[in-house]
Amino acid sequence: MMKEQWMEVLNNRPIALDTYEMTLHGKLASSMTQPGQFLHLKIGDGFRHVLRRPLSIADVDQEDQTVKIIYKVIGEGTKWLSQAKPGNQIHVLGPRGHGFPVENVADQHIYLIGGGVGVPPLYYLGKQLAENNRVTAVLGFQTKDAVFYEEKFQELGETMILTDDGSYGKRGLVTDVLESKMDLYYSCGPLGMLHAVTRKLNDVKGYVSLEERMGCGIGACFACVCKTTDPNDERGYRKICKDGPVFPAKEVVLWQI
Amino acid sequence: MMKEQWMEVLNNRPIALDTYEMTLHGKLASSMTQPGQFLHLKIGDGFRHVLRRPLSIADVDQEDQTVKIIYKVIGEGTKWLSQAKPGNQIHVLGPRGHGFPVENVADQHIYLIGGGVGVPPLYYLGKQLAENNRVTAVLGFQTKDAVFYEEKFQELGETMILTDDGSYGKRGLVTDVLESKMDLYYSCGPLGMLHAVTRKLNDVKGYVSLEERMGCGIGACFACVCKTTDPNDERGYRKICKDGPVFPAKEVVLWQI
Amino acid sequence: MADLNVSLPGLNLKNPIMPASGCFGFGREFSEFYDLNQLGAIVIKAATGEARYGNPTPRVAETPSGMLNAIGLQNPGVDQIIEKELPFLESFDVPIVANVAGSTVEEYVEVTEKISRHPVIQAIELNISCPNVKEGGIQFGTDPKTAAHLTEKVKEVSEKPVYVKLSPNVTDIVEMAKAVADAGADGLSMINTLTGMRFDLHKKRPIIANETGGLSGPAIKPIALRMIYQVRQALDLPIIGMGGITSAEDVVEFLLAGADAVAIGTANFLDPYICPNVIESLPNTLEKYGFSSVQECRLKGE
Amino acid sequence: MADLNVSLPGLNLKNPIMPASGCFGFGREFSEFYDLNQLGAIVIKAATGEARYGNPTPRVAETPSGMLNAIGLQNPGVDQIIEKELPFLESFDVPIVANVAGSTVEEYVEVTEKISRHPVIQAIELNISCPNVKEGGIQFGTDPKTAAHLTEKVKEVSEKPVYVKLSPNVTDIVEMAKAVADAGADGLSMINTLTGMRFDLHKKRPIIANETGGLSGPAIKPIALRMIYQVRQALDLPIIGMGGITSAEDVVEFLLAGADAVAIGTANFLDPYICPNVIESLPNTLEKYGFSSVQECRLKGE
Ligand SMILES: Cc1cc2nc3c(=O)[nH]c(=O)nc-3n(C[C@H](O)[C@H](O)[C@H](O)COP(=O)(O)OP(=O)(O)OC[C@H]3O[C@@H](n4cnc5c(N)ncnc54)[C@H](O)[C@@H]3O)c2cc1C
Ligand SMILES: Cc1cc2nc3c(=O)[nH]c(=O)nc-3n(C[C@H](O)[C@H](O)[C@H](O)COP(=O)(O)OP(=O)(O)OC[C@H]3O[C@@H](n4cnc5c(N)ncnc54)[C@H](O)[C@@H]3O)c2cc1C
Ligand SMILES: Cc1cc2nc3c(=O)[nH]c(=O)nc-3n(C[C@H](O)[C@H](O)[C@H](O)COP(=O)(O)O)c2cc1C
Ligand SMILES: Cc1cc2nc3c(=O)[nH]c(=O)nc-3n(C[C@H](O)[C@H](O)[C@H](O)COP(=O)(O)O)c2cc1C
Ligand code: FES
Ligand code: FES
Repeated sequence: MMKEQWMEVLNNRPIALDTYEMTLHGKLASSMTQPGQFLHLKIGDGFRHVLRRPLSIADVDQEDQTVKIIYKVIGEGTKWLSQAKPGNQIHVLGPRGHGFPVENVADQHIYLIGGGVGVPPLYYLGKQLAENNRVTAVLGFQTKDAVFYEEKFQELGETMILTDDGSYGKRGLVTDVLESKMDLYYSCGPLGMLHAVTRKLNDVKGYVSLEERMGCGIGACFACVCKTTDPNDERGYRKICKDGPVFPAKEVVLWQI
Repeated sequence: MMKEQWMEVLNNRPIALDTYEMTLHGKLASSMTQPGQFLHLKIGDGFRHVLRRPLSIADVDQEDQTVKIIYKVIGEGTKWLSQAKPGNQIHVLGPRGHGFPVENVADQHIYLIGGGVGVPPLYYLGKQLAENNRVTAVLGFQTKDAVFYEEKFQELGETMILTDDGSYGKRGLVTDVLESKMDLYYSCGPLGMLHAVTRKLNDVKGYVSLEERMGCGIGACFACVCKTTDPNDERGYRKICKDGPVFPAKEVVLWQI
Repeated sequence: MADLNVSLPGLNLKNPIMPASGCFGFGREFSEFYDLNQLGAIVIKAATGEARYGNPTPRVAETPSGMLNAIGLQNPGVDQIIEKELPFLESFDVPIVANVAGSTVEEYVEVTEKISRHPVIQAIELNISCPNVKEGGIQFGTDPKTAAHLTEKVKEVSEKPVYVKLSPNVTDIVEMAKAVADAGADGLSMINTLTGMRFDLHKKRPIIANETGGLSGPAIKPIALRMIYQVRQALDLPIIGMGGITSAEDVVEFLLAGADAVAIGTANFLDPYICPNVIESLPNTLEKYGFSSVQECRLKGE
Repeated sequence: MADLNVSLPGLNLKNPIMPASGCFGFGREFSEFYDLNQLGAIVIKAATGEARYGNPTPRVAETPSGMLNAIGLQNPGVDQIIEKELPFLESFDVPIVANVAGSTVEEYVEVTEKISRHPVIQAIELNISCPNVKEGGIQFGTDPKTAAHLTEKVKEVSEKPVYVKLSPNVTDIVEMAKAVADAGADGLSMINTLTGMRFDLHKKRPIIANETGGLSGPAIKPIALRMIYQVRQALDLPIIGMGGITSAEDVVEFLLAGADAVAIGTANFLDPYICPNVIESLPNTLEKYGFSSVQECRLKGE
């Protein structure tokens, strides 16, 4: 269950502004069945970069043993990834964490609510949900050039694109279009968005996927904790890398400091 | 005159125990006319390795714009070099320093005295000297498997190989076979060998090439100094990276600390 | 094959490699990667008197060949650790070192008293140096008198040998080492992290919510080696060395500097198998440099 | 284009980038790579009263993302520097900062007196922190009283503003900064190198002949940023920041931490063009993070 492996880059291409889709191949792919889990990737040679980078599983093809990740170039790690060429090997630890619960979810009308690079894990999730449910995707991006995977989501169900600057789709925030009469929602994106979404859909059952800077990525270092909402919770915190990154929306505190 | 450039690896192959010959291609090669100079190579990406590695020019082909270096795998830098593949780019600063004086050297019987990875610069030197002089090479290695370039030196003149353990050629040290009745010698190798050679050939004019751990490699940091023998020398020291690495045998102190 | 055994106060080690405190939790997560019985010892996460939530996040940041952390001693408190974590560790045949922290002398004493009684605990590592918690950490670790007083009080109650873990954020590490040695420390553990900072260029503020954090990883290796060497010249006390170890070569370097055993921290994050990997390659590495045992290598440095 | 001008005591800089002392000699070698007029300023190699040969070799060693050096203040002495090196620097339109070192207060005073008179010298950087020379360096840099006394004496004779270069090898950097500020320092320069060590596994001894050396390069960047930040919170004095800078992003980070200008040392060795490259990319980098000038970025950190 705890696995690490070199995976081979099959493809690595820009799909939007500063955003790349990388296809990795390797046996590890066969364990990547749960949407919302992440891969923990080693950057570069040796120990120049002592921390791995967490990136969500965006899609998996079990037959080909391939997994797709979609990442935005932010700093040194993602820049290094963006320069990888087909044939390069990348050291991967994963799949890590607990993803979106999908078992026994059927005949529901479901929101997939994503913001920016929070969108990728929703795609693999949507593919699984769309089989037995009605799926509506609400995806927010900063600007037109940042939009990706619109058509792929359209294949799964109704898809609304919003941009902050109105350069594509509707102008505004995802919360502008959300309605409460849904059965279930799954959301991934910046903390501010998640916070707004959970408030707006207060009466709807939902799951959110959180981000935090990680040390170990396996639950040993306490770098990635968040607080629980229940003051009587036995521990009072959750580890995002291990207990999460996906939590029931009501379980964790989204707005702190 | 101060140049730096990406050069392309054309070939990188083991030629002896832990010893590789790398062929680099690039415009920089055209400035590499002086034997005994060195290249200053960047190791890896970014600033993980803040110091460049000095490696002697072993051969140059002006027509093809290629240069050869021969290096022994010692630590992280040379290990990284040994893993370079044809097509890889390596950042090179050079040629650096002052090499072996060859101008106006003609009709002399000359020793080329090398030890281990001190042998490489003597090959490019020998090629230039052999045109107008009689050359005798005396090359010492630790053991049979460490020997390289024997045939190439034989093309230049008489060549004696010695090994510490007697597993190839004559057993012993280069000084065991050196004779004083030569006109000139050029030597490169471990400090202990250089010291013994200069003592044994005390009456012969000679040049030695020195090694020292370098900071800048361009004469700015004073990491690589050695003392001069003349107590009245204006400065009292020489910078190996800039004034050297080659010095008249009598100019610098070879045994200190 | 080179002999890896090391015998230190309270610790009979089958090899000199142990994961460092705070980088290995209480062993559970890593036990899913490999058999913990391979380890020389395990240093568990700091224990305090009561449960602590620690600092706000972000708690870590990357730096060149290193990282900053400001976890802030998050732990379930000594009673919960004894009740819930130590039983799990009992199932392994590996000496466990308990890292003890606190905000007051009384807290340190209380925690030591409780945890040193537990049969699975073979030694105490006194964390006088955690620079992240404002209410005392810095004081204990940087003032020789305070450190000595704390050591004395903890020694009075400890049922197991006490290794004092020194902070490198001091002008004179030898003075600190001597102070705790005179106060009765059975050994030293060094070094803890150096205080550092990084800034988030987008947010224009420190990356770490706590502003400063502790620097660890290969970046600090030369500082760790220097401090161990200086202390070794001055004192005979056993030293558990740490700071940036990532390979068997690094271990040899620490032994030459004067360490008797070593701990590996940050490197566990990049490579969860680092400890067994280093243990596996240590015999060959020792032999490559002409040593037939850890002991021989350690003495060579003198 | 973002405004790069910075105005500090004695130093009107067209940009905040200068090569750090000891990593640039007296400029000659680098003048063969690029036009030195591009630089904000140049800090020349330490000058002492008499010529010094320095330490035995090896004098440098590599460490992860850093290096150790123990040059030992090799220099031709202040008189030769004035006679042979400064005339060359006169031909450039760049402020020159003289780094002054010594083994006694008298030596510092003598060197400052001589070199601060030279018209090409715009400021003095008082190197109280070089940890390599046994006969005094460590004292000056780690004891606040001694540092203050030295600063006072040097200020008495200096014809140019004096920047005191602080050593990071101290428990409390703010205490050191305050001491020299009270003694009249016009500015601070920080940080110098951290004392470190590496061992040669083959030779079983320290790589550096002097045993210990000063750690510099990206590895120490988080420590430099932390110290600059702490001093900036406590004092208003101008700070020339340094320690591991290799990019325009790093410069922005140092400005946010509280530095007014920066120096680049070790990075010159790997990339001789690093200073002009950083200067060239600085305007765009500042703009990328929303700043229209160095000044604005610097103030944002407050
Ligand atoms: C569970 C999880 C899933 C994620 N999935 C995706 C994804 O599918 N696509 C995507 O583009 N991004 C994703 N992120 C964010 C991604 O991890 C960061 O953008 C990335 O680590 C930045 O690395 P860098 O080296 O380029 O940036 P740098 O700023 O140079 O990184 C320095 C350090 O900070 C960490 N860091 C910086 N930003 C973040 C962040 N937002 N979250 C966590 N760590 C950060 C890095 O991991 C690294 O340790 C995810 C984050 C988490 C926690
Ligand atoms: C002018 C000159 C010419 C040289 N020519 C050759 C050659 O043609 N072939 C060859 O195999 N070797 C040559 N050397 C030695 C070569 O530079 C070192 O073996 C190499 O730098 C080791 O690097 P590393 O990273 O593998 O070792 P590491 O030990 O990991 O290197 C760490 C640091 O120490 C330095 N270093 C280690 N050993 C030496 C050494 N012997 N001399 C100088 N610096 C050292 C490295 O450059 C680096 O900065 C030459 C050295 C000099 C000074
Ligand atoms: C995330 C993290 C948490 C740590 N927590 C503790 C701790 O609880 N107690 C302690 O004494 N040291 C703690 N340390 C310090 C390490 O035990 C070790 O001394 C230091 O990191 C240097 O070793 P390294 O470079 O191998 O990581 C922690 C280090 C890290 C990186
Ligand atoms: C080889 C070398 C020589 C140095 N010589 C001096 C010196 O003479 N005087 C001084 O004040 N600092 C000296 N320093 C310290 C640098 O000026 C600088 O403070 C330090 O290296 C940190 O910056 P960096 O990480 O950019 O190198 C030297 C540093 C190096 C690497
Ligand atoms: S990253 Fe270490 S516990 Fe989550
Ligand atoms: S290596 Fe810097 S002067 Fe020679």
